[in-house]
Amino acid sequence: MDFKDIFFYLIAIYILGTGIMAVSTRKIFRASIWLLFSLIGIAAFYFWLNLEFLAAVQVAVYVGGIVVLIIFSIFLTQKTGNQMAKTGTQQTIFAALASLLGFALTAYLVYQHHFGSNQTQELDASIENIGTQMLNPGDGGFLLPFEAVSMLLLSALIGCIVIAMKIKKEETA
Amino acid sequence: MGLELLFTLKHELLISLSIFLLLFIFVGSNHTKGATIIHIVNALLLISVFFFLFEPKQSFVFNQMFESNGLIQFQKSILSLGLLLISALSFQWLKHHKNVIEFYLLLLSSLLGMFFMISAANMLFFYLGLELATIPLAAAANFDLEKRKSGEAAMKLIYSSAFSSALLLLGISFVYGLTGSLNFTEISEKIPVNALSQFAFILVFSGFAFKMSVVPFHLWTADVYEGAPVPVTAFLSVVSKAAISFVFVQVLFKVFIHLELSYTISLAVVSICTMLLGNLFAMRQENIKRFLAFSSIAQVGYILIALMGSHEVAQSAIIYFLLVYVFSNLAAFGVIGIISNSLGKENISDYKGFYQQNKFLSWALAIALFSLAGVPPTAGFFGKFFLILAAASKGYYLLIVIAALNMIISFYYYLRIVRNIFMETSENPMPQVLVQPITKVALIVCLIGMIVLGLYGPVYEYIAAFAKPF
Amino acid sequence: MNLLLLIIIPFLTAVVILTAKDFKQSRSIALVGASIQLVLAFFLLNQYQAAKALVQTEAFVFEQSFEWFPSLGIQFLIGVDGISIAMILLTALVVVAGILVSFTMEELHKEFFFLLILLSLGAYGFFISLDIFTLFFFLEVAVIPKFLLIGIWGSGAKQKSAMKLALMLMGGSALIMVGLIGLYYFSNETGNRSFNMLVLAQYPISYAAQLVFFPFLFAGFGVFTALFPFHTWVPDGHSSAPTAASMFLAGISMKLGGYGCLRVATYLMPDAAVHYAPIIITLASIAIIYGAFATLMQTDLKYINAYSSISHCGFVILGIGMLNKTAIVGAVMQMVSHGLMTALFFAAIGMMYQRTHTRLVSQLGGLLKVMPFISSVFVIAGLCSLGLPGFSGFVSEMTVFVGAWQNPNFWYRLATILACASIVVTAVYILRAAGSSVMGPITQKNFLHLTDAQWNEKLAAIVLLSGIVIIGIAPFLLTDLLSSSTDVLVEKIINTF
Amino acid sequence: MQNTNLVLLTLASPLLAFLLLGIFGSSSNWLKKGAGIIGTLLMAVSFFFASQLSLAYFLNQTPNHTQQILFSYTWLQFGSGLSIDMGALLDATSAMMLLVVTFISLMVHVFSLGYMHNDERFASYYAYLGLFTFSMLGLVISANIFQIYMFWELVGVSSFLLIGYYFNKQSAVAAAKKAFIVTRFADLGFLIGILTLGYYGESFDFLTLIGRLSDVQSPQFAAIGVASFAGISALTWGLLLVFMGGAGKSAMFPLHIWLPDAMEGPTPVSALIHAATMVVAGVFLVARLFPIFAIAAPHTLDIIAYIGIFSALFAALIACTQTDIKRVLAYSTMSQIGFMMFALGVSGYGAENGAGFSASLFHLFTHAFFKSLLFLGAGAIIHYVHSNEMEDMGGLRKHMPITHISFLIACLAISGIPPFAGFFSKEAILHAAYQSNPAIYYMALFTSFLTAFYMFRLYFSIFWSTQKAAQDNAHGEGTWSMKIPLILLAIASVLFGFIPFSEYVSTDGKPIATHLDVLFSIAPVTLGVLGILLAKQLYQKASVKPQKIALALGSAYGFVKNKFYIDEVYQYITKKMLFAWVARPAAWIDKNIIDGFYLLLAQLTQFSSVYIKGIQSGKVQAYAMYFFAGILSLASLLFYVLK
Amino acid sequence: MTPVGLPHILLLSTALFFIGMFGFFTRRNLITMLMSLELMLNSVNINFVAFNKYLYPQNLSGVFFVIFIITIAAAEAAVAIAIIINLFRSSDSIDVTDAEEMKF
Repeated sequence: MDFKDIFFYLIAIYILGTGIMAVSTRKIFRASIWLLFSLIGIAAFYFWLNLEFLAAVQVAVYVGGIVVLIIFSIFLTQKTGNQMAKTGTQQTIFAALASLLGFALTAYLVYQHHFGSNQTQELDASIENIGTQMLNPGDGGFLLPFEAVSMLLLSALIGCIVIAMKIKKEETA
Repeated sequence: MGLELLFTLKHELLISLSIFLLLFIFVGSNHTKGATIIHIVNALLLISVFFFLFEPKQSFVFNQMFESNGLIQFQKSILSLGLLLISALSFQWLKHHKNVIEFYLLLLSSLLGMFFMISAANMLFFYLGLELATIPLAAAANFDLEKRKSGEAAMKLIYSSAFSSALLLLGISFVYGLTGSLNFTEISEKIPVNALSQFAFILVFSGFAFKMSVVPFHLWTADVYEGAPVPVTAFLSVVSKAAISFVFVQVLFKVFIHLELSYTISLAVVSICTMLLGNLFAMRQENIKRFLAFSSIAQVGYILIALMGSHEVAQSAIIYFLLVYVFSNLAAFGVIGIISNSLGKENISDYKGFYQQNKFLSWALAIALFSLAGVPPTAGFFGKFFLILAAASKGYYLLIVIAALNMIISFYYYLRIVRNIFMETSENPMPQVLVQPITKVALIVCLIGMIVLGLYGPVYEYIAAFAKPF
Repeated sequence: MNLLLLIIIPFLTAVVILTAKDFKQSRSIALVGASIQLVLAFFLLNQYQAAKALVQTEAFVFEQSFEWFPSLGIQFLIGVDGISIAMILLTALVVVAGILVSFTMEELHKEFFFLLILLSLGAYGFFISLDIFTLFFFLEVAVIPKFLLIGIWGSGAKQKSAMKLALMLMGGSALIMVGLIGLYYFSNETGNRSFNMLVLAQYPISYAAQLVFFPFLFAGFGVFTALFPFHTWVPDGHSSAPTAASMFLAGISMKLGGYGCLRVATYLMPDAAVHYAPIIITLASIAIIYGAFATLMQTDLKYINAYSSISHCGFVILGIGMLNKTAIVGAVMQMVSHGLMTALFFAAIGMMYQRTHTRLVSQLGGLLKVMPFISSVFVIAGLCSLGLPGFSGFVSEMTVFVGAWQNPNFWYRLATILACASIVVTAVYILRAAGSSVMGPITQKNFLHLTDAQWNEKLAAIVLLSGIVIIGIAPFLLTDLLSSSTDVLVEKIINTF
Repeated sequence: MQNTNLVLLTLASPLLAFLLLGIFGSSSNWLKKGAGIIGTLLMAVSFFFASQLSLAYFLNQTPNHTQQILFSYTWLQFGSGLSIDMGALLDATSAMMLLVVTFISLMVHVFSLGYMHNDERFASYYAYLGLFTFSMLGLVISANIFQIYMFWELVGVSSFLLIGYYFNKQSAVAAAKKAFIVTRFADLGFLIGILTLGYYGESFDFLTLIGRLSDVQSPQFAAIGVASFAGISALTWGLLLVFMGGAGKSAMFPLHIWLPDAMEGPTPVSALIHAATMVVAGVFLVARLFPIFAIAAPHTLDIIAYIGIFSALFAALIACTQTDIKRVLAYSTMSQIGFMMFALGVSGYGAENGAGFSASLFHLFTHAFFKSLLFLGAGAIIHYVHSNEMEDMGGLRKHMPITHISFLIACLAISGIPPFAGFFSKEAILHAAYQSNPAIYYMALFTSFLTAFYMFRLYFSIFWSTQKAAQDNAHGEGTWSMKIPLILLAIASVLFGFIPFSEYVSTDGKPIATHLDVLFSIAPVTLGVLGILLAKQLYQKASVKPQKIALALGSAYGFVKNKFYIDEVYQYITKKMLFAWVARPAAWIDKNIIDGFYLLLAQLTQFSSVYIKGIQSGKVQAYAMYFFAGILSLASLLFYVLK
Repeated sequence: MTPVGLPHILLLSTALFFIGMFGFFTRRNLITMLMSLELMLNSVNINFVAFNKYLYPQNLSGVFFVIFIITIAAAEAAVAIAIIINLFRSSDSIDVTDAEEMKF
């Protein structure tokens, strides 16, 4: 067991711990902060895997984008200190049962499956490489998905605007 | 290369062009009338419908991600036709909607997503197409901004679909883990048959099943259909469903071909559930949109049993069925949309004595329902018969019997509406509704489609010709 | 002769009806169309006999084939033999009569005639189809018009009846569909798949497969022809329907089932037919005797006729189940005869109902005095129903009986005796009905002012009556037509014995 | 060929009358008026041809009367070599029947001219008569057992129409229905008998059938003898069932119940159908198939004989107690047919053995005349007093002299008093019975005593006794059209006994010498006279003696007067058993169980549809849970199946 | 204890996935449900990256997939939040149990 392993375990515990907090705390604002921590933990995990670019994207998009969006919406819809309504016991039990069963099944399947390993080659996840491939129309290129996702973002943008427009109107009115 | 690529991507390019046209020319200008925009989009869509006539040869472009061939082009044309018809049928609603451009932008994006999805030969690209097809729709479902139900529908759609995407992604990640590839052909070659691969398959399957509204992944369907504006419901129920079914056929028959036993078992179970639950729920619906939601769930059940048959027959039968389904379901939604829009009535009981004042609409709705029920001479009959014929090709006769029994139940509820329209008399039946000329034309096109597709054999033969290379 | 005309003319008629301006126009168009069709049917008979005389062939004539869905082996294949021609003639007669009795209609006349013609189109198409897919197609084409005709223009609990009828018939269709698909896949397993009846007959499916799929097909068609215990749509459906629709239903539509049982189920799966014959016969004799007894308890004239139809159609099934030439010829004759007779019956009941506004036996009485023509027609229809010589009912029933008696098996004999016994019960209910509604003292004062039949109603009755009487007096006309065609059917069955 | 045309013409003229009057009678006014004349003329034509044919047959073809097929046309070809042929079989029996039927029918036509002339449905009446005559003629010339069945049914329906002629009268309709249904029930047996005989005999043709089944050597005979059901051979079954048909039409016990009720029809109709012609069809039928009965299955003849004599006695007993004159006559008809029937039953085949056969048909022949005379007389009386009840009559001999005389002649004839026709035929019957079965003979003797008694009870009550009120003298005895038939028939009743009948009609066509054994005749004639005297004693003057006797007999009298409660038994069987235990449950089952089953299916579907609605709870999270549960269960299914 | 490898990472991602799922099943607030969804997507991302890194390092498919998932997640979240806000506007609640109007 070397440092790397210990780091992994630490990161893992961190991710899971904050994740559990994020889904269980009854204060919504705190939940969002726990989520933030958890996402940062995942970014850290990417660092651990030497995928710096991915870690950066994770931080930029999730931490900088999504969580901020979430916090904004919390501000818009909620008083921060409020505790959230409690879930029914029955629902909790079923949810827990389903999740546990699912976890058990998946974990078992993953565990019993013997993935081969290919350590001969190192993953080349340099920003340069990613950039070239991203805009390459030919073999190994991801130009088309890149274009597609731009359309997706565009339409999401339009959708958000249309839905939000009404609010603006209400405010003015 | 260049011209050929243009040809390969002609549907996508045209739709993107439309999107940009709308985005850059019209969004800013406030003077443009809704009607003009609608006509322009319709014209573009009409062109897209006929694109399939210029079919390119089989080609893979963009890192083997994008596939194109005659069948795919044809499917894209069907989807374009679907949107075109929806657009024409909901002319009235669109004309008066202040966000008509945005509406088109969303639906066109969604259509583009479907084109990507159909053409996808790669899991990543497929996933992107799927999301591009879904996310704008969720936004579009919320287009009746002042209606609470619309919001609820949009919420249910986006949450359910996000949840299902998460599971689909988990599945894809396992597939990736098992094969090391995202390319469909490579996956199909490399995928092993073991517990994990089956689990991964089921996860992917559930993603498709969700979009196709297969029981028990269907629960969002009715609520969303009910709450969303009629054109969106129509789009969801017809175009979206057709698109995902097209892909599903390819994915099952090409990617997971080695898991045939698994998928056959899964299909057998879910198809029975789908037909049964869809029909049982449809029986007791009061809201006509909700009713159509369940009835379309039941229809999916028949598609599923066809999937279990031998590939050539199944593929052509399903595509044919979906083509017919586009016409029949859209005609039904068209009439419902007109009524919902001009009178605000969406309940089956509101249709009592409908025939007294609205003869054309009544016949259109009735014929659409007959086609959905599978009664000759409408094409629905042929569609259903071929599906069942396909299912029997591998000898699943028990399923056929179950399907046949389900058809009787489905017959009951379709006739229930016909009964309300023609036989019930009402003290105050719906007043005569003005039908826009373009809407009327679209309805007539649907009616002609419903009648002619079956009686005119070459349509099916055209589709069947694609299936030969399997 | 081009058989397509038989489909095209009703189609054109239906289309032209939609352009009619008022009731008079639509009914005249319908009448003209139906009359042309009647003329055509006789012309077809003539041509058929000429063709037969020319070539001594037992096969179908005037065959025409169009590719429909070649990749699935589905053709649009039409052709006729003696049996189909008999059924076509029946249809043509009933259609003309049905339109003739529908000369008063308050609303939605275009739709009414349109649907009637559509229904007849389905029947014509059914009878000329030689491809079982086409046949099935036309069979189902005829279902929806029935539903609408009953539900819109019917009386009483019309919606419920219409629904029940449609659902049960669709149930039958669903069964038929399973059977057809079984035939499709199990016949000629190495060669090209086909729904072509002639090909299917050439390559019979394996015995095991026959045993599985025969019940589907037979029961499916049985639903249409009111095979016990799938008959419950008949009473409600027939009695709720408007007069013309009742006539079509009982006169034509129920025959589709009998024809299908014979042409499709028995012809294509003779081994299974032999195997299941005892069951078929048992069900048929139950239907016959049970239907007859159930009729005794009915109080509504239409119900009486509907239940008696169950009983009479039992003879068709019985004849088919006996699997010998005489009985099968008898079954077909019974189809024709029952078609004409029951249509006449319904026509008479309709005319009476239109005037008296009641169909209850207990409320009617003495009508013979005020409307002698209608009442006589009613009595004659009744007499035909109870198998009086000189009318078609007698010859067809006797042919069935003689055929049925050819099998010395005790069980068959018992079934035949039960079937024979029904003619007594038939006499009882017919006479009860006639005795209290047409005869007896006049029960209501206002009956005295009622008028007798109009020219159109008289013509309708005469059209049907002439059919009944001609067959009754000269049955050889019909048997000559049927004989050689049944030989083909029976040959297959005999080969399997 | 000549004969063929004659037969066809004989049949065609009444048919023409039927079609003409039936179709156009109600619309054309002059047809309505002239219906009687037209019908009668056509009937006369028919009679003319028939008599030509028969007389030619009898007079030319002595001594051996062969059976000739005049023509035969395949009418309905069945698959297995069987066919219904329309043909005409001319032999002594049918020639005799042709004569009888046309003659009586003509008389009735003529009589009806007066009797029915005020009726508003005059044309229909004659149309029906035409139909009946046509059917009856068709019946007697039938060359094929199926053909006879067809005409048999037609006869039945024309009988129905004529009984129910006064269709506004509830009782007439009821009687018509009863007659039709009871005979129909009997015909069921007939039909099955035909099927059985036809199946084994491989033909429906009379001559072929008789040839095969009465030939012990033929393969068909072997087959039908071997085949059996319930220990009785198919031949016996077939013959008995055919006889059942005959018994129904001929009102043999226990299928006789329709006959008395049938008197609801117009009286001339009763004379024609229910006295002279249709009711003897059963006798005719047995006679037609007689060789088979006699040669192949003589034991069936015993059954016929016993049924015959029992019916004769039974009916005679009832007749003594009835007060409605037509009913008395009806029972007497039944009794007389019983005579004919047992005469057939005691007969053998060939030469002298076949004396019973000849006697039976002889009685049929004479009975036709005197019984129709009785009925027409009764018709005249009813026409005069407007009542059927004996109590309303009395002392009519002065008012209706012709009727009186003719009626008396008929009564004497039926009582077997020489030299009237009945004497000869009855004598022959008794003789045949005496020779073959003394038990039957004694019973027959007693019956003939009863016959004389009740006939004269009738006679005295009507024509003597004391005059009752309510007699309408306005229109006198009736028109000449009513009187002439009476006279003609009376003449026939006197003279026709002298015909040497058995020389013309016998089992094998060879003439048998008629012989009159005076010594043998003493007993029956004496008994007849005794009966008459007894009746005279009791009924010539109105007195209380009959009531006293009735009282003395007590419940036995009531029992007989109520016709042994046979009607009630039938009522019980039909209403209480068939209706209550078969028809009602059938209808109930249909509505509740079979239809209910489908309803239950529908409701189950409906119910399950409501039951599962909770799945669609509207909760997104629940949806997701179902979603995931679906995945889990599919996965576990796959793992389970694939392991 | 074996050195950290693919199975451990997969276990982590699986655990995270089902934590997210548990959250999705139980949270009543729509925003927190969205957060749970994000957790699930992230766990899938871990899967892709791990497979790519440990098993198939010859190309970058997994990493690209992750990048696109992150993008899509953002878009999805944006639309979802817009919808939530719209819902909040019309019913003044973002509790999921208040959005159960349409059922059965």
